[in-house]
Amino acid sequence: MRIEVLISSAVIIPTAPPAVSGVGAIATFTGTVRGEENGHPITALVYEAYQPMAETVMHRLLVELAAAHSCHSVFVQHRIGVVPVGEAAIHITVQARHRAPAFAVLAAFMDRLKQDVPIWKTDTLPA
Amino acid sequence: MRIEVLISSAVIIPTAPPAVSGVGAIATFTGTVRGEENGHPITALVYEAYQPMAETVMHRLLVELAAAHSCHSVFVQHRIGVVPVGEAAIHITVQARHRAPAFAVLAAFMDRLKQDVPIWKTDTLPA
Amino acid sequence: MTVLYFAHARRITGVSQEEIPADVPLSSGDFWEKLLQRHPALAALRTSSRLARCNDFLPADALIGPTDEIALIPPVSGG
Amino acid sequence: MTVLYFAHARRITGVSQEEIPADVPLSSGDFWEKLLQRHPALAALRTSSRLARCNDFLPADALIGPTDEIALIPPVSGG
Repeated sequence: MRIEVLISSAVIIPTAPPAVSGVGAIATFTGTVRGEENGHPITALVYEAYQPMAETVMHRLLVELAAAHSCHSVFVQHRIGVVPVGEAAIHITVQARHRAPAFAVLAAFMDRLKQDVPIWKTDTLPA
Repeated sequence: MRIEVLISSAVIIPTAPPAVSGVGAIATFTGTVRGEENGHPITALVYEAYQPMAETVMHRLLVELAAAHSCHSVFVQHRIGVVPVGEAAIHITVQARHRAPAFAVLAAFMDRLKQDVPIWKTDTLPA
Repeated sequence: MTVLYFAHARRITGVSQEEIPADVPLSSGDFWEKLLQRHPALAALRTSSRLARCNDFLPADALIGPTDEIALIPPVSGG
Repeated sequence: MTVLYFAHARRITGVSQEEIPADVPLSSGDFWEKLLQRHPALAALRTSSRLARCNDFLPADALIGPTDEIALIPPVSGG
């Protein structure tokens, strides 16, 4: 099992994970900044992280989820700082033997991220 | 709503869909050929499609699913002919406002694909 | 009527399509009887396969006209 | 003890971290009392926020030692 977590202010460039023997399913999720927040047009969101804890919590969570669903690897990138509209705030790639566990890890991770990972949208830049 | 379906013997190169206003979630699934089939090592699978019907059925199915789950777009590529181990047989990208409908369409489409779309693994090339 | 064979069905019949003469519309059951007279080994696929016309699966009660193009769809395995 | 403030909590306190003197271990409740004496406006976050130490959320019954580094974690909104 391979878990990688990266929190950075750099633009997220989704890259295909290295091919792993036995993997038949690759599921990804990209969360992008929409042009409005709470009904108001915006040009960007600003994200802040308690970085060491966010990385640790995500890593622990992914180890738990990947083991429970027998996934081969999970790669997570979360951007912080200013993220302009249309750009990715988060990108996740899950590799598994079959699609059902890959989908399960993706959905469960996103749910838990939004409960337990210390990352915040702290501001919006209005349009 | 934008639906695109492509069945081709060309190598699948996943490309990011064009950014669409209001999209906050992009979910993808890639099904790759594993190095074994029914327990025997292989180097490739061979896929065959009843192409006009497969395209029609996929398109109809996606219109139905995208409408039911309010998704903005779905792009599907399915490769036919010889698909070597590690390469993609199918790639799907769903764009939606939020992640739950994107995940729902992805999972439902794959389930229906494996029931109702006239595409077949017709052969395996042994290792 | 024209019949299209795919995948395992094509391997059984040895052809990807053929003409089957018919003067009157046939029920699915009668259509299958004609197929099995020509290709008895298709019996192995009968319960698992579906018929399609105009890019859609045929309802069980559909009649098949003499000039229809019918595809025999064995269990699919895409993705 | 050192306290770290993030997001809305930092906007309320105006600082990202500060030292709070304590001679003995404190319960979470006592710790919050100390925070609220300094920053009464943090009361708005009290029920929704959690405390963390060593990159993990604190159990409700944990004691906070005089040299601990404690992070105040307001409701998260990543992704």
